[in-house]
Amino acid sequence: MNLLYFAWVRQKVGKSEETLELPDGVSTVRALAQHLSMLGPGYAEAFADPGRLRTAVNQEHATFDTTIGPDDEVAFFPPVTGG
Amino acid sequence: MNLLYFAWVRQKVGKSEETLELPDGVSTVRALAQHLSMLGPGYAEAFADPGRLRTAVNQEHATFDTTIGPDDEVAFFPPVTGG
Amino acid sequence: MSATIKIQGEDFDIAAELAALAKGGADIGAVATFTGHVRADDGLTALVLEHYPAMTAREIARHVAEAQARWPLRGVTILHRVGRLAPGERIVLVAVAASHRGAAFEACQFLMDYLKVHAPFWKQEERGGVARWVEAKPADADAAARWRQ
Amino acid sequence: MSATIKIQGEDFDIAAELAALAKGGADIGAVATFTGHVRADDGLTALVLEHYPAMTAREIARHVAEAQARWPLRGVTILHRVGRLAPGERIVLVAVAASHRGAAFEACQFLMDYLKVHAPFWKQEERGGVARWVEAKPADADAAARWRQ
Repeated sequence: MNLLYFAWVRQKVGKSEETLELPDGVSTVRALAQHLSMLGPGYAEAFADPGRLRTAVNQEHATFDTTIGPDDEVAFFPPVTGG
Repeated sequence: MNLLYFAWVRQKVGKSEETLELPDGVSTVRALAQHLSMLGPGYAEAFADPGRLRTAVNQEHATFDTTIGPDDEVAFFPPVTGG
Repeated sequence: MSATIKIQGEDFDIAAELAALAKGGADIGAVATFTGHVRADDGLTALVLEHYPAMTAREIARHVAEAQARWPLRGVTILHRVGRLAPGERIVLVAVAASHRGAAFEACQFLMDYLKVHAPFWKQEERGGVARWVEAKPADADAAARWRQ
Repeated sequence: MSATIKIQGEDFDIAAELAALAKGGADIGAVATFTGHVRADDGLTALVLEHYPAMTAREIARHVAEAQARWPLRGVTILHRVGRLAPGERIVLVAVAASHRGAAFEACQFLMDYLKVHAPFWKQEERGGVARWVEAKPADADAAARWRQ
């Protein structure tokens, strides 16, 4: 699957994009975020407080309960501040 | 006093502006309109239905009850339609 | 706060007007504008606008002052055309600058609603050789009245 | 209805955008626009905007479709800049054309309110050498929520 990070999530993770094999037992955005939080100190910091994060699955706003599959594009970012 | 007419009031009266001595006994816009309505067929038509008319005294919106004096500028017109 | 009020026959340069308005200060974050255009309703061939020059600018300035008292504004530009206009031409521009968008949007609507029912302009529609004075719309009076609630 | 959505680094020509929008038909009587500008709040020296390109245009198109379903619109133009902007520069343009002003004003506000809380843009403020991510404002969430009532 394709992962994207924006704003301070991108800065903490240290990259804007990466590809990942969907880990065993991961079928929701929440489980994916928990998995990512264990990949290193930058990830741990970025995913420490899921309440501060928003997500999109396949370029549409989603929630941490949204189901994901191996071919999905999942993005993590703080609440948007455009306009 | 100075009188001004706009839109169809101007067309019916046949002029856009005129000066007039304040007639004896006229102290309100309503009395002035009644006086004007007797000055000829164009005036009669223009002032036939005061409910269709609006007025301004000295360049400010006024009512037919507004008191007027000999040096005032009084305008008669239909409801405005700008913008 | 800067206020620019112009009544003119010729068309206006909206980019130049907005650039002048935006010069009003570093704390301008929001500019709301409205432009009215002549619609080609039912075969309309021209719109002819007359006004009461001695009263128009005063009346509009009064509305601008009221808007300024109600919202924290950084600048207002109001331009209204008079004379003969063809379908598609612009009639009016109301532009309001503020720090935040709520004030800019509300004041812009307020000013348009007030112009419609208070500013001394009158429109005549021409269709071929036939001229007809536009009647005031009750909906416009209602739109202006809601600001009094 | 025409819809123009552009995400770009460079500034935009508002007069050209409005002229293109007004070509949308003879029954356009009202164009409401909003432009957002970079405020020089507290010594801000630059605003840096990033976005999620694959999602941005889709998300904005979805909002335009919703606005079109709610109001009788004749055209919408949305332009959003990304990259580094200096104080005073324009960030965003939302322009809505309709036959009547009520629809144009409401749809323009709706689109701005929705952009603010749904479009995937993020702002970083720079003051001298210090950068800080802008936090989402609860007031913006409230402004968007009122369209659901």
